[in-house]
Amino acid sequence: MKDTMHVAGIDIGSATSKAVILNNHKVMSTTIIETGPESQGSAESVMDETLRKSDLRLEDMKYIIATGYGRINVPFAAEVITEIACHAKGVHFLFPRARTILDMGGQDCKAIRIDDGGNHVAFSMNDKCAAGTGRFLEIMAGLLKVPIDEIGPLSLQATEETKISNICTVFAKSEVSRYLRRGVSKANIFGGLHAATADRVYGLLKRIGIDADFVISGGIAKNIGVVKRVEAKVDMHAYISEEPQYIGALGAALLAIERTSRT
Amino acid sequence: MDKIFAKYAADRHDAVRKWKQKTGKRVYGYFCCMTPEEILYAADILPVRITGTGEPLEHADAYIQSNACAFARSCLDAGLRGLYDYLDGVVVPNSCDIIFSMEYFWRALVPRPTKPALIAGVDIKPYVHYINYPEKIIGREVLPYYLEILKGFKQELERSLNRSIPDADIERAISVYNEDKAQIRRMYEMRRSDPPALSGHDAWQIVYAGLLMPKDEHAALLKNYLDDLQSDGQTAPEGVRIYLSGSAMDLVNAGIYQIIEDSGGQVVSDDLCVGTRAFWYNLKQVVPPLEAIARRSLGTACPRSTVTTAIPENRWTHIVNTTQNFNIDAAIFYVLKCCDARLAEFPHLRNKFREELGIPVLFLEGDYTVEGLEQMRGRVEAFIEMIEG
Amino acid sequence: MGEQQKAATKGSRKTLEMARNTWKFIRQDYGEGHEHKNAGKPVVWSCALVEKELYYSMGLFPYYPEQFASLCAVRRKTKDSEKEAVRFARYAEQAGYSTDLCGYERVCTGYVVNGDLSDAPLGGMAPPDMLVTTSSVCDVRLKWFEDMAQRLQVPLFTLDRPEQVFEDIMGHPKPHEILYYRSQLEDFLSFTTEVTGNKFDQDRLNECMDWAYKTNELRLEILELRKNVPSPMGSADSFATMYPGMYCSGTERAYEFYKALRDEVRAKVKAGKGQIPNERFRLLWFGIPIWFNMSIFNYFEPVGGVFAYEPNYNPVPSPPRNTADPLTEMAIRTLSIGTSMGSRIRAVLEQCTEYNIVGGVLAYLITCRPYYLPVLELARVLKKELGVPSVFIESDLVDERSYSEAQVRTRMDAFSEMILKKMETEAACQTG
Amino acid sequence: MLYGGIDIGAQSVKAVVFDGEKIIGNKSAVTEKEADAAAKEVFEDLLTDLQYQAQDVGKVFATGCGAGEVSFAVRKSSEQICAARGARWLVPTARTVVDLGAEGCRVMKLGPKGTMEDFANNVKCASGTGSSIELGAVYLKVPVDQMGPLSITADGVAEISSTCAVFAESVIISHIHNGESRERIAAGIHRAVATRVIELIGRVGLVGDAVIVGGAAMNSGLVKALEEMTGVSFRVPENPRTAIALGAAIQAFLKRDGGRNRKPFNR
Ligand SMILES: Nc1ncnc2c1ncn2[C@@H]1O[C@H](COP(=O)(O)OP(=O)(O)O)[C@@H](O)[C@H]1O
Ligand SMILES: Nc1ncnc2c1ncn2[C@@H]1O[C@H](COP(=O)(O)OP(=O)(O)O)[C@@H](O)[C@H]1O
Ligand code: SF4
Ligand code: SF4
Ligand code: SF4
Repeated sequence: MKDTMHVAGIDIGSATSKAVILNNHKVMSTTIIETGPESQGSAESVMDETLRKSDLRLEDMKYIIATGYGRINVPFAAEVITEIACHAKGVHFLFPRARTILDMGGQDCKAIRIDDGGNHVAFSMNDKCAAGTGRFLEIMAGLLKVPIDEIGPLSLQATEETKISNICTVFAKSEVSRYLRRGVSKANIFGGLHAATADRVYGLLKRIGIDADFVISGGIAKNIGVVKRVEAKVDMHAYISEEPQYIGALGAALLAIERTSRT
Repeated sequence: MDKIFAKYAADRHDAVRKWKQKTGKRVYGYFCCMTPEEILYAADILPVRITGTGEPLEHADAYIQSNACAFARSCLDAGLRGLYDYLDGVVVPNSCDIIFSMEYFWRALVPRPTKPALIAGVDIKPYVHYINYPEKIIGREVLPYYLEILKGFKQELERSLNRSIPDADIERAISVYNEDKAQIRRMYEMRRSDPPALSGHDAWQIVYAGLLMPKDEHAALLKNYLDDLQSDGQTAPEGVRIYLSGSAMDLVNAGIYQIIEDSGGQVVSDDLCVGTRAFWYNLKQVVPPLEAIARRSLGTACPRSTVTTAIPENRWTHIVNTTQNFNIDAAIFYVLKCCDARLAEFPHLRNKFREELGIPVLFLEGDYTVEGLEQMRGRVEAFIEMIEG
Repeated sequence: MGEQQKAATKGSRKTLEMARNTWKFIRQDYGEGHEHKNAGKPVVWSCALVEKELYYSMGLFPYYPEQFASLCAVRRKTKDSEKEAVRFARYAEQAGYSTDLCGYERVCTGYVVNGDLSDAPLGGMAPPDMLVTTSSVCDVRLKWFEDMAQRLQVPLFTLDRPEQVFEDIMGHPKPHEILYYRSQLEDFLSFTTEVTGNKFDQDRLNECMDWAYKTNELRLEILELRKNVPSPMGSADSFATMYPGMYCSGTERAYEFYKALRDEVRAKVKAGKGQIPNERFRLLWFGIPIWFNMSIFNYFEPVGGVFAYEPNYNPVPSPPRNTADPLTEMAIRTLSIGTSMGSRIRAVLEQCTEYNIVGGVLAYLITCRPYYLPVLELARVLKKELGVPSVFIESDLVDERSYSEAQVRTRMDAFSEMILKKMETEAACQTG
Repeated sequence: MLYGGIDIGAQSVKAVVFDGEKIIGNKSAVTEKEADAAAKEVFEDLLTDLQYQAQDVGKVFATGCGAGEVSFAVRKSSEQICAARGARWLVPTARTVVDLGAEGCRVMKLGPKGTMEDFANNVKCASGTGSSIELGAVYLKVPVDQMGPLSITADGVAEISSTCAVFAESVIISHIHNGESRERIAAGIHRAVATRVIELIGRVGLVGDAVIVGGAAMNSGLVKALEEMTGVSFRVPENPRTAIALGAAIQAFLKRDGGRNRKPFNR
């Protein structure tokens, strides 16, 4: 094997685009940007930025794998692989004993079971409704004018979780406004919203069966409010990496290494 | 007084456990009003209806798709959670596809408290008893066929209890059941007046409690209650007279009664299995007891039965009679999502209500949650206001 | 999920000559039914599970609304209009039928509600003189036919088929069950005489049952051949060729059709030819096909995956012929099939071993109870007992509005990645 | 004597004053206040505009999602009845009434004499309501009142297949990315909403003269989509947004002596 072998993984999600460059299993650089209206444009900018950070050029990349919901719009990728496989791979690399993964992003939420080789052996996904997704929480954060990274901690201060009875994002929005006007605290409202989200994802997890170790990945993993509530529901500690949003891109890059080492 | 019924229904599991402890007798669960309860009762068994909880599902989601009727899923979940661990047996009649599947789900997944007794691979003390109730209710061989089924059920029960169930005991059970039915019918009669003597919700609660407690006790309590009510001359609030038709009606779904009453309506009669369907048909005492039971269930106006017309004759006659006798102003159909048989017959039934009876109809598709019910409030209010003009 | 593309409606790539011939067969059938009707002879609309020999022996021409609905799932009125299935389903929904009801039901009911029976693909089903259905398998078909009979104002006959709870897919019906079912078969015959004037002729029935028996034998032989590796005939071919067996069983032409099909499959096996040149893994398809997107059956071919087995519409062994009492024979034949969830799940498990299945694609038909009820449990048992993983596809069977192409793709891609990886690891273990 | 009607919507509060024969005045406002306070504010503003005093008004009826909380209303009446009454008053031949608000879509069928015979409304899902259009407007970066004019000039339709109002976002974004014009996308949004509305219309059946009221009736693009897809023309009365409040005022007038009710609303 050569001493340097650069590969890249790129994850075009519905909310954010992420890229990771690896040199033999060592992370060279990472970037995260918001996914713009054009998946292809986002793919190019996130890649450029990541290359720039590690002073490399696209030609230096031995293999690039794209994943995420915009994966087909990455012209420079050699291969596309589903988010499910990439998250499985990425999580396995960071937490070799992980068996159950909850990956929550902007629009989708997936429960994945993996084996001891980091391969997914079962998975379930949310349906065609925005209820209880990352987008749902984002919209609510916007409505209550709380920065997205503060809603989780805030929700933990709830003295009583306000019951959110509407599953529809739009209806929940006005339900929340009504509570707000009635003087219910933002903490309690977020308590309720996070509980509702945790309930929905717990349903997905149950379908595949939950085994230790349990890992949460994707943007929502940064939301302590959801994490704590899901942990309580599954009655297990959830392992979370420092940068949970990169796991899909990392997994893609790891798979890229596998591809190149095979040939 | 009616608090007794409400209390019994609310603490049903405790109440039954206590009863079991006190009497030392067995308790069987069942799913549908087609269950030949009298046979169980004659064998010293307390038959109790299995219902759901309305609480979030804990286990059932892993085995049964969320499309299936939420009531049945909740029942299974309750079973999986051990809420029904006091049952010595479970009776599953073939009342709808989902209930039929409980034969498998309950048998394969719900932890059973009794041990199987295998002889040549056959469990002679089965925990789940399946009753292949015919869907056709008239036809040359329907009665003999069903009699065989009931005989088979009785034999299975005898084998697993290791005792015989003499006809005389079944006849006695039938008369206990008939007395209870007579009292319930009397209660329905008292709802014919305007305003009715008791509210729809109270009446439902009484019928519902009857599915959970020993029938002789229920009949006696009810008799006292109705006597008191008659002498008091109290009435329920006046309201638009509603006919309620729908799927399984347990503690969760029954919230619909309250919503109707809040909106200015009053349920005075119904087409429900926790309602008229359960008691309208008396058992004849002159024919052999199993035949009496068979004839009763074949005569019951149930939506899942068939006789080649969209609405079987007996069922339509029953509907016409009740709507007229009870002076119905309007009908509300509260059908659970994915309750296929009821959903499929609804449009035709609705047209008949409108065209032949001149009764306006409101359709509500329930999801077996309290929030879901709340979301119907606006429509119920609009509907009742529409009738008031 | 995210972006939801329009469902691409494609037919499957069929590998067998005979599969490509079925379309002609169907078209001819629809035409013949109309001729039959125009000649003043009786037409019956029947549920697909009723014994077809009854119709042929009584001079009735049968149409099958379920089959008609699947036809509507692939046809459009004009090039730019929506699918006929969607159009009809809309009519039904507007008449008050819930969107949660079986797509077959909504499509056919909408077609009837629409009023003009000829305003449909292939000129529609010829107007019926009677309707026949069975209580078996699902509640919907009972209510649906009752409802159509009322709307069309034609007589209906229902066969009440007791649901059979067996350990396995086959079992022994009890005497009273046989008597009950046989009595209904008799009643059916007199009902037909009453409606049409046609008389029952036992010899005629025996003749039809002979054909059916022989056809069934052929179909069993084909099933046996399909166990070969590489798979000579996959699920796409099987679904494409089920029409004569499902709907024309009891006729000579159905027999001829399967004879030719058997010969074709046999030749392929002899030549060692599979569905695709390099078969790597074999899949199970559980459920009724998603008729508007049959191309799903080719989805795994680029990575070497073939659908080798599907429990639907497949034959089971028949009891021996009993020419003295064909109705009893028929009752036994029908009642020997287990319809409970336990029976069905067991059967799939056994077949998966025989067909070397390594993965299951379970069509979670969101509106069809007999297929959505067992899927989770089937997946669990497959995994637990055979280590076979599964993936779910959510959709209605004919109403493409319920289908999300993008979502299905993501799932299927992840699934094939999973299987390939598993095979790779297993291969590594064996060599290593 | 004057009668008042208040309609507390999910988005805006509407008030109408009616004298039994004609509309004296109407007002609508988008407010963040609690239902009762908002109703008071709008109603008082309207009276001030009209130079009336509170005591000039007899009964006030309220309708809409916060109707139970309006302290100065003697009763509440359902949105369906009020929309039907209001629309029928504005268009005396109306037989089919569509009320499309921010979160609700209701379709009422009226008899020849104007009595409501049947109704249908959206349940649980906000796709097919005014909010869908608003969300779409955000992604297209146009004010919601421009959505209509924008879509009218479209040379075709960019289809929005997602059923979810929220997820339609990603479809819209991918359309933008694919170079679809904003006009065509706006037309697509209207079509998607109209499809849902037509489903509801289908449930009660489209008869006679069709009228559309509610805030979204001000959206010419939506009305056009409805007309194209049903082949029926929809009448849009003047001030469609306050038609439901008008209905409430008419209810107050009709029930001035208590009405035929068996039981007063107790909530
Ligand atoms: N700092 C944070 N705190 C809490 N939640 C966050 C944070 N950052 C992102 N999120 C959540 O993560 C979601 C986006 O996750 P991501 O994995 O980037 O989505 P996708 O892969 O679909 O693009 C957002 O919708 C938001 O709810
Ligand atoms: N000027 C306008 N032009 C077009 N549409 C509008 C305009 N203003 C509001 N709308 C539409 O009307 C909806 C609000 O309707 P409204 O009847 O006020 O709702 P509600 O009664 O639920 O508060 C909005 O969602 C928007 O789609
Ligand atoms: S309920 Fe709300 S969030 Fe769910 S699909 Fe409908 S609009 Fe979307
Ligand atoms: S409510 Fe309907 S679907 Fe559910 S168990 Fe009862 S009959 Fe079956
Ligand atoms: S519900 Fe399923 S089994 Fe029943 S008719 Fe429809 S497709 Fe067939």
